[in-house]
Amino acid sequence: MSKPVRIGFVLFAIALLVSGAWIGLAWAPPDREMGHVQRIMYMHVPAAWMALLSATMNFGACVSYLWKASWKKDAFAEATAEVGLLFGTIAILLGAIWGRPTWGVYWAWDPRLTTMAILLVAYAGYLALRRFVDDPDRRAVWSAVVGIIIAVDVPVVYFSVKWWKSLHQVQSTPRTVDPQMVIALRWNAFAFLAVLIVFLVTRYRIALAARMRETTVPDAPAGAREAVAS
Amino acid sequence: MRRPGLLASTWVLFRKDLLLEWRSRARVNALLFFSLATLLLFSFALGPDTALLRRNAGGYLWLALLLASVLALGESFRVERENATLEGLRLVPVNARAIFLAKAVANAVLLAGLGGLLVPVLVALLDVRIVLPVGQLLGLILLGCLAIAAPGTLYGAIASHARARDVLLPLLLFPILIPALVAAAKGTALVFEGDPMGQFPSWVALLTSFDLIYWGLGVLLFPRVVEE
Amino acid sequence: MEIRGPEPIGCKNCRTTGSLGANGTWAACVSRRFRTVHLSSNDVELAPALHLHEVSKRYGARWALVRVSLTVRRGTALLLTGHNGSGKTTLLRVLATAVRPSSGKVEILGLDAALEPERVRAQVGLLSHAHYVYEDLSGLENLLVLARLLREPGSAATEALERLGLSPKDDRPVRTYSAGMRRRLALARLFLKRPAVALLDEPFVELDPTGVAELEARIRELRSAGTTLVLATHHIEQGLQLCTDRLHLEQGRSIAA
Amino acid sequence: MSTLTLVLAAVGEGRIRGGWEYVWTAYGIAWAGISLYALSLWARWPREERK
Repeated sequence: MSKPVRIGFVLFAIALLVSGAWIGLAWAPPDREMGHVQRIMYMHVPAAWMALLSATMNFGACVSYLWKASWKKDAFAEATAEVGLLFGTIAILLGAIWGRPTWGVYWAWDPRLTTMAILLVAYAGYLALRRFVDDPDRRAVWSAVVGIIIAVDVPVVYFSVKWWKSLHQVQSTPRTVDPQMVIALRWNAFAFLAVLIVFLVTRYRIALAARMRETTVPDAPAGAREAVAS
Repeated sequence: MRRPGLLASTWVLFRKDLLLEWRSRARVNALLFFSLATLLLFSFALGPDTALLRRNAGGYLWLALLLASVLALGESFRVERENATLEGLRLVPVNARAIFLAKAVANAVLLAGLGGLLVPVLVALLDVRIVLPVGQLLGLILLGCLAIAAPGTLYGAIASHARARDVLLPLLLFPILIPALVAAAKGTALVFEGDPMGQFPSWVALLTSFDLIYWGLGVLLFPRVVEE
Repeated sequence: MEIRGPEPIGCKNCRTTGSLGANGTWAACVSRRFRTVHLSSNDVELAPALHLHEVSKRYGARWALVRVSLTVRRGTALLLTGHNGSGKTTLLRVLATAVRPSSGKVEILGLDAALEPERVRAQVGLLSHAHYVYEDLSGLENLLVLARLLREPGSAATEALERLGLSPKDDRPVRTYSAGMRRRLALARLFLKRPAVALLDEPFVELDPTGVAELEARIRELRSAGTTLVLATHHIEQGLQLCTDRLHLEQGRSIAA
Repeated sequence: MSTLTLVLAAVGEGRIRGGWEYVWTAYGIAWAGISLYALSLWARWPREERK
């Protein structure tokens, strides 16, 4: 991508985000049950979606890396984990804030929020592992293994938490709500998607540049030649 | 040159791991007293309400085992790191899956033994009654320890060669073990409290599927971990 | 029987090895794409013991090896010299497939180390700083584990111990051994395995003069059995007596001497 | 009556009135998170590419 296209896309993402905030805060009507608190959903749900999307992409990158190693896949895995952690954190914080007026408590051990919290700790471990291993090859393979294990754990965690305690009844997908709310949610979902793309691409390039710095072989010295012992 | 097969190598290495544990039984004893101390600490931290303690006994058992497992796993890879013996095995060459299976089974056996020893302590200390058949409890403990051992061995091998390994192992291991912890602790609580709703089998099923998933993943991924 | 090798195509990656084809013809046709190695038995027999092409290895921010190329014929004893940190140990570990090079190609006895590490490892023995022995087991127990993994009888373990002057009846754990005894035990592992390529990393350190003399005798035994030898040491006089060739490393780069 | 008790009372009625402070906090956190992360990306951008 050329530089003007990149800058243009960044501006586009910002515009989507700003307009999305206006739509969510002012244009969309308040919910019959939850009143204005419902507006938190326009940020919370897209953030959660982006976190899950990042986790899925991380899983894909990890599997693909073990299939055939490449620094690009490793860099992409690093980017998805970090950006996913960001969106996941936002989603959890917003979920807790939404829970306070709705459920009366910040944390109600709702299976989806709890799974997300466990996932965040797991990805924090993933990123810590990446930081604590210096050898790029080892780091790439080991973090790919850890990434696969975390991703495989997600449904198991979800089921176990659901069985352990279930509180979450209302499914907040567009189908159950007012058309204006659907538009607000979709608009913000696309805004977050644009931001996600900007973040992923940027973080990926940072990671790839770091990999290249780590793995470029210095030139052979002048006068070095092959040794043949016979 | 003919090499021993997967099961034969696993058997050789498993006996080696058990022998090592037996030789360093002072450390194993220390592990036992560590988990006893954690049980005591839970009781003290949560006050003298015996009814509450009895109700939470299943959770204490698994928390004690989980904390002990981090030490046991760290120790089992410290022994291998001392003279780079893991690399030595790899260069023999030994099938990496045999290394994984032997280590994971040895760790599971160690933890299950520890769990078995903790049960009478729970009975005596917290006045716990074993309502369901004891065999079910022992089976649950074995399943739970298998669940800890498979990802634990995989992560132990990774963490033992990273910086800050003592922090890294629990940080990586604990989040993914939550389903196993939930299933094992709930199942144990049912053993202690009785199971009028017949929920015990579903927790066992959850634990079993966790075991199958992670033993499969371990066998699949461990060679990649030690190859680097 | 006259052995007629295939066309001297040499190493796919480097033309320099092609010159080897003139007298000792060998060819390894490696298809990376299908992850298979096509080698006729003649090829494997004629391939050089060790062949490195532009091998580099990076540890953290430091390059331990920089584009090292090397060919060692069978039966050669190569002396590896260089200051501390010049890359000797890394080179030996790359040859033993203990570490994968960051870039470059390694072939041991005509086998690609990246594609067939198991087959390479079966033929290579590394005497490393880490002795690969369990501290809590006795010398014999350590060797018995290795013997079982190699499908050797238990008597082979006893023999190897006795050959190195260690008593199989000694049931003290390795933890109580002196440095010299550990070194002997590590060598006993090597003798138990009987590799076609023996890589010795600083075998003389921590040994008393009698130990050094004994070790030299053992190394000569290996040599006379046709083992290809790579010996990295600071004891250059001893090394030169044992070896036929010498490679000097400086800061991870090879300076043939 | 404080806002909190008002809100809690509203929960009992099944309809939540007000609650704008929660909304503003939530949007603030989302925006702050995104902007701070963007800032950190800018700070980490490799220098040879920034030219």
